[in-house]
Amino acid sequence: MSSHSPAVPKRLFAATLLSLAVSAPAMAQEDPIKVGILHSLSGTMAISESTLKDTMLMLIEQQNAQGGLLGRELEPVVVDPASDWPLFAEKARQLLAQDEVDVIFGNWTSVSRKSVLPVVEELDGLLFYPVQYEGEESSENVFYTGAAPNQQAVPAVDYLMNEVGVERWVLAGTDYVYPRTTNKILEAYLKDHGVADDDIMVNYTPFGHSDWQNIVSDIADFGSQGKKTAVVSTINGDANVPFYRELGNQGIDAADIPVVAFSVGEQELSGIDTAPLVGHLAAWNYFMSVDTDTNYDFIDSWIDYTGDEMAVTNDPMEAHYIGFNMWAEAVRKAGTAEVDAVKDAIIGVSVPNLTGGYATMMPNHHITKPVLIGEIQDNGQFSIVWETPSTVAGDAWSDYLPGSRDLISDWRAPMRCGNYNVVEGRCGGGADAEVASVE
Amino acid sequence: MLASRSWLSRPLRERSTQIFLGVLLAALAVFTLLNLIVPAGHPLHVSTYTVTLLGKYLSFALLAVALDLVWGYLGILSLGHGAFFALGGYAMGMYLMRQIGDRGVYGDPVLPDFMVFLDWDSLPWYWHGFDMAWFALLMVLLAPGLLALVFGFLAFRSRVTGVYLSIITQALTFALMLAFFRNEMGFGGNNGLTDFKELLGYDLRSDATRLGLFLASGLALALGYVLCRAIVASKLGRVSMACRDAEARTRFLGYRVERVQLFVFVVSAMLAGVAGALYVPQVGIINPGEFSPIFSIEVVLWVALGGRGTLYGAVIGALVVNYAKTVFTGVMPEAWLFALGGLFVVVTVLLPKGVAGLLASLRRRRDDDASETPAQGASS
Amino acid sequence: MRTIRSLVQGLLCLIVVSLAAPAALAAPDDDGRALLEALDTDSYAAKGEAVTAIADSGHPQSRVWLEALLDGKLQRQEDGGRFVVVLANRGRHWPVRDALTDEDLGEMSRRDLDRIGINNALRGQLQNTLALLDLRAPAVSARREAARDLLGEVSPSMVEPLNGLVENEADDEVRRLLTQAIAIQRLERGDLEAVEALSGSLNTSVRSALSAAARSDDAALAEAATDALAGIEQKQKLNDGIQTLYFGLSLGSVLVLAAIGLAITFGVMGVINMAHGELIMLGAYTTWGMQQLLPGQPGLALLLSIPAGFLVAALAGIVIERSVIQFLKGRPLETLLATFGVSLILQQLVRTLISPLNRTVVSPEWMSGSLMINEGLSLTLNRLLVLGFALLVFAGLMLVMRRTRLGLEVRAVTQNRAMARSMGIRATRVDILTFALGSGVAGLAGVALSQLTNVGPNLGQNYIIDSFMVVVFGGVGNLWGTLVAGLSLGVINQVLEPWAGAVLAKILVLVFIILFIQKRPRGLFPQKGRAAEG
Amino acid sequence: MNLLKEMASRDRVFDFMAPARSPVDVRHGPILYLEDVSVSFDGFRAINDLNLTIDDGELRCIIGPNGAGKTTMMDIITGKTRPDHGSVWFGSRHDLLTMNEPQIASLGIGRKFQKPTVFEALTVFENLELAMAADKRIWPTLTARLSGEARDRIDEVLVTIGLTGHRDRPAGILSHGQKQWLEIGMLLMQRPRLLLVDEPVAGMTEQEMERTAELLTGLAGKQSVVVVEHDMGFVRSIARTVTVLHQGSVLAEGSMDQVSSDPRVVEVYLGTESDNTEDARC
Repeated sequence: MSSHSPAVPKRLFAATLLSLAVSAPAMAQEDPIKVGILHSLSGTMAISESTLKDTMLMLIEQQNAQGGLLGRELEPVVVDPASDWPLFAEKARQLLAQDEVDVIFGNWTSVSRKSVLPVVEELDGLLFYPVQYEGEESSENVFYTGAAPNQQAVPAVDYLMNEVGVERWVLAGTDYVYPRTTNKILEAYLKDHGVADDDIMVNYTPFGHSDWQNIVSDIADFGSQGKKTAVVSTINGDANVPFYRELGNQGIDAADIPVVAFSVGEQELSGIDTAPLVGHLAAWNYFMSVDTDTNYDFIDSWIDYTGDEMAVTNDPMEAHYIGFNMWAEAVRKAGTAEVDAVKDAIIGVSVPNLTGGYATMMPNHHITKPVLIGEIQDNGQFSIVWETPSTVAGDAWSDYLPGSRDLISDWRAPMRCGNYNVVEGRCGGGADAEVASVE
Repeated sequence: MLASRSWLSRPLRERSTQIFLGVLLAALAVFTLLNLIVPAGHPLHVSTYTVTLLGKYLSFALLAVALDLVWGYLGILSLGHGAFFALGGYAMGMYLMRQIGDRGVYGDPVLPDFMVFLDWDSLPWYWHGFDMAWFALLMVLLAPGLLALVFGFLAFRSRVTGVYLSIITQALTFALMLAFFRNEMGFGGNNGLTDFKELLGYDLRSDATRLGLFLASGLALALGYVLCRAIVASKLGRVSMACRDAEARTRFLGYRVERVQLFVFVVSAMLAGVAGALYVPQVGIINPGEFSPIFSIEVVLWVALGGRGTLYGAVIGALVVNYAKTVFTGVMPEAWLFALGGLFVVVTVLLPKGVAGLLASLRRRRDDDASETPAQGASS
Repeated sequence: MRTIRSLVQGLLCLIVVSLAAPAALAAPDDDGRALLEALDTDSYAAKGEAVTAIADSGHPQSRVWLEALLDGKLQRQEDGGRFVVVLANRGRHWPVRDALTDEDLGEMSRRDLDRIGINNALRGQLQNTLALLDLRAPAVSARREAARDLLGEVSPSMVEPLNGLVENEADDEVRRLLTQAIAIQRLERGDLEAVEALSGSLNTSVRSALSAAARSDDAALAEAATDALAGIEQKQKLNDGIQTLYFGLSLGSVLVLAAIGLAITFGVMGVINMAHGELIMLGAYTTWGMQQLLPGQPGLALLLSIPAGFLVAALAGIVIERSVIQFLKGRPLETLLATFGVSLILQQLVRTLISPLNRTVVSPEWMSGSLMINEGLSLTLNRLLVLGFALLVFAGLMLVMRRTRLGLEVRAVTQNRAMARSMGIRATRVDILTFALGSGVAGLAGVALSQLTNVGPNLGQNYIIDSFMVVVFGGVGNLWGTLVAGLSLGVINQVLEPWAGAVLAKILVLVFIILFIQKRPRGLFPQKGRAAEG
Repeated sequence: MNLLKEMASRDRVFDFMAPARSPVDVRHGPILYLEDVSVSFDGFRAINDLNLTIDDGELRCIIGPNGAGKTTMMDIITGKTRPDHGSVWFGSRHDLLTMNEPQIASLGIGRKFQKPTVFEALTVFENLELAMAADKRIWPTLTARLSGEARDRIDEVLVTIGLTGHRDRPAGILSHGQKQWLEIGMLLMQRPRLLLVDEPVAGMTEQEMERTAELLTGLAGKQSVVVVEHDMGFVRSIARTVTVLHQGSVLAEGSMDQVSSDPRVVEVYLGTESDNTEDARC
């Protein structure tokens, strides 16, 4: 029952991958830099996460083709946490303790991140998390390259309020923490902007909900009160198709009650009959249809890598693209892949994003992003109808929640605190514990 | 008292139990020594990562033993044992959450973080008391025990058995999963409970605590095994098997079949709860996923593979399947479900008695050979 | 940056065109080009005017342009400024036609094309413009559709032409709808008389307009509108009741479809087929495959999928029966484990061979939209058809079981295997056929479900527990029980949902079934007698 | 209404509400008394206004063609099936319709099934041990230790049923006849007042049959025995009184000679006897 055996074949596996890759002959004889990839390759999340694994492998291959980093080769270490949340923690521990990787790119769901978080902090690893999330978290060891609520949800609501003239709001979501938190923030935000309680309807459904008849009919009712109504949807994954179908069949189209979704991207659309969705909205920080050369180059290399002419790109892929380049830049800057050095070096690093601008790592470990609103088209792409005039920096702590209003996060010396309370002037509980446990 | 002590100690006089305990305790000692004494980097060193992994396997093994008690000896195939496991886990998780105290990110002295950001202003009633270890440990037993008692009372009274019982146990765990996914329930919804800091004052991140949990799991497995063996070897155990093989006959002999079933079912549920409570601090998270029907069915596979009706078989099954899972998901993730699915088919079609049955029949054949040869010699 | 570039390009084009215009007087489509040029701007207000201009121009291509614009397929070449209509915008190279000459231009790289974007406001305007064009269409159905779309969307400028159209309209329904549409517009301007014209209508746009009026500062108007609304609410209550019932039956029909195959394999053969969900999934994937084989004909593909889905799932069922289940006769709990293994393998097979991603299954035209009973009550067509399909499948199955030789043999083998064999019935063959029948019906369920939900590897998982609940609740071995159980569980769920929420409703239904089984362990319609006690 | 009835019977689940086991009162005549009992399944009347009395210490044989309701009658007496109406009394004190199976069993009614049901995974000795009259509640069962006296009793029964040589073998490997005897032995361990025996010699060899006849006649007198049987030779060899059931009610009753000369019996039963040799369930 030796625990070494799983690691040995993995090394073989990685080596095979590398030999397939265009390996640069000029690379130094030093040990490779190990990049851990922690995405589910089986189970329910494999749908979304396995493409992110491929994205990482592609980025690593490209980097190696350019001579690696600091003259050292990059070696991907792929593990499969199988959409099983406790397994995420176990596999993260394996990556950090057994395989001794220098950085981990991974996770999709909030719960998997929460599961991994204590492990990454305990073993002082680096984790790049590429998906939009609910915020309310800041860790010294985690870099959030996806959108915080203020980089997606809030601007989308702004757009609907100011550009579309929406007065009545349905906040519909799947019952888990991301929609709950996002809707809490939006509710507070809407009320701050003078929306009455009666004009907000909140609804939660279970994962994979497929019978939307009642809810859609309620939405139709709610929307027939003489005020422009919109649905802000944090409905997750599989529940979306039946939801939009029901909307379409009950005769509600985007002109009547537009739906703005935060979890519907190109990849999700690729598995849907898009007809009922056309005209509905989505808010992201990247769309495949963005008309820039860097984006077209990225898409072309993705298509070449996958060999699938119809392969799509999406927002979390861009987040990995940015995260990987930031990390690589920070390693170059620090001159080493050593975690603490990279952690300090990466703050302030700017790399190009795919939408024609730059992304910068902020001291709170979130990055700057433009916010785009796109309309769904029948080809499964988005046509961009609005974007923020400049990039928005991610907030770890929302300004609209009572518990976190006074918290800020700054991981630069000398503060080094993820939840500094500006009113009380002290660093909050989590960090104390950190200090206590280090001592 | 004397009588009760004697029924509990009965298994200690059995050779099979002595061997099982001997192997288990020796393995615990060896891994502990390899972890503590052999320096890191040495090929024989067992890392804390491995120790934690083994601790997880051991808690799964205890769950498998609990399931085997009801399936192997009582003939009740519970497809919802994950529910009891998860309830025990949640009871432990709630204790661990309360231990965080004001070290959560929001620094609230009482409320766990997820309650703070969902605007709860006070602790729900069912969270009270979980700051005390004794209460939480009691709940680890009582929560699954009570659920099993109520559910079992209703089901066995109405003589819901066989396939029907299996299907409604599955419905039970499915309903609980949906319920625990609801954030209104106050158990952290999909995210569950996580970010634990310490257990009984010991830092959960320290290697010593992890080793301690590993040993605790091993001891719990040993105790659980002895308890189950004691039940199985008692007259009650024989009555259980009687219920399994000929329920009506047992009833006509004057036994209250439903009470026997209820008793064994509740004991099994409590053991499953203990397994869950040991599992949670080692993996660091408990969430509604543990309630998923698939997990419960997987547990059944462990027992089936090891050999139902032999408690040591359940332990072997749990260890083998989980070790295989660790290896497979590391080496060729896509193949894991094929392997697991294939295992289900192969075990039920070709190995209905599991590995233990295979071993037993091999042994029997050897014994027969051995005993027949001289007999033939004598007769000729 | 991108916007600036296209703005500059737009300006350049304008200059080029205005310079070139006098020289190209002879060119026939000068006007057309100018109309399109006006669209190529970043100001949505200007685009709106350009759309009006195109609609008013009466240009022969105007309809094509507006529709292409609505679909995001009206595009312009980056360099030359040629306007094109994209025929299919998937992949890297798109087939295009010239917008002005309708000439086939072959394929162009998407890098070279700029889309003329629209937003929601413009989309509304386009739809109205097209609706106005449709109001002149010869087909009555098209005119009615167009008139309905106009409810609540009429702008002041449209009132005039609409009044003219009402006078010339031959169809009563279209006239009524148009009058209502105009009345809504009048109501928005505070016209008290409009309330009368609208009272009694159940249309949501009407209710929306009246609700707005009820909040107006004009006391008389507010009062009249409130009264009218009260009357509408009264009518609406009945509709809501019928609607809830319909929702319930519709959900129930899905449950029945998913469970009915199981009622055969589990109820009749005693096999606990955990791979039942995956057989449903195979049916759904067959629909997808059919649509891949017959691109552009989703309706035909769907119809062909019905026999094909049955066959595929039935074949899979035969393979499962022969390879696994036949070895597990009389060990129901072990069939549960073995078929669970099969279900894992089938899922992973689909993930590996096809894709872990969901697949697109298109709804044909005749399955989209809804059937209008009255203005406050319409029944969604896809669900209505699924409901009908479920009943049809049920009736067919009853017929097979009651009226055919196979049905007789199945019942004989179920009741006394040894006896049936001695009477010359080949029990093995009957087993195979029964299992194939149950599996095939699961495939049919899959074909229907492909129209309601995602087609992906997890499809089956979502239905397996529900299916077992329905069969057990209805009484094992009783097809009628399955039908009644499925429909009533659907209705219970939908009645509970509005006040309990979707999650709690589902939990309550499960708890209800668990308790019900305690009370009546053999379900709604138990098989009574000693045979059942077995 | 049904619910009320059910609740009335359900409360017996609790020990403290159940009447303490009291001796069977046979001073006023029969040990078992069925009056106007009827039950139907899915519209089929399995038992139709059945009246039957068994005296204390009597050995009674019940015969009847397939579907006559013999097994259903046993189900009703032992509490497995509830009749639609009628009354069933054990002695003059115990209304059996208000009790469940274990309660009826502990009153002293033992039943042997049509198909021999012994606990195949347990040894012969363990089978008898479980059957032994004892405190059968959970905790006493869990902590039970076998006393020397009990051991003797089991060995005694082992001798009676002739299975001493198979004492420690699993019951599953016994022959068909041996299983039948073991089951009778289990009934004996219960010390019953009334034994219901369903087709004890089905599938037995001639010798086994003789042995069984001895066993049963040996029991009569100490216990009341009701035997349901098809084998006419066997019935003739043991029976003093025979009851013929037909379509759920008593057709004739008396000695074997009386009954077999009754023309109605000849018509419905004896005439078709040859068809009924291989009946599995009626």
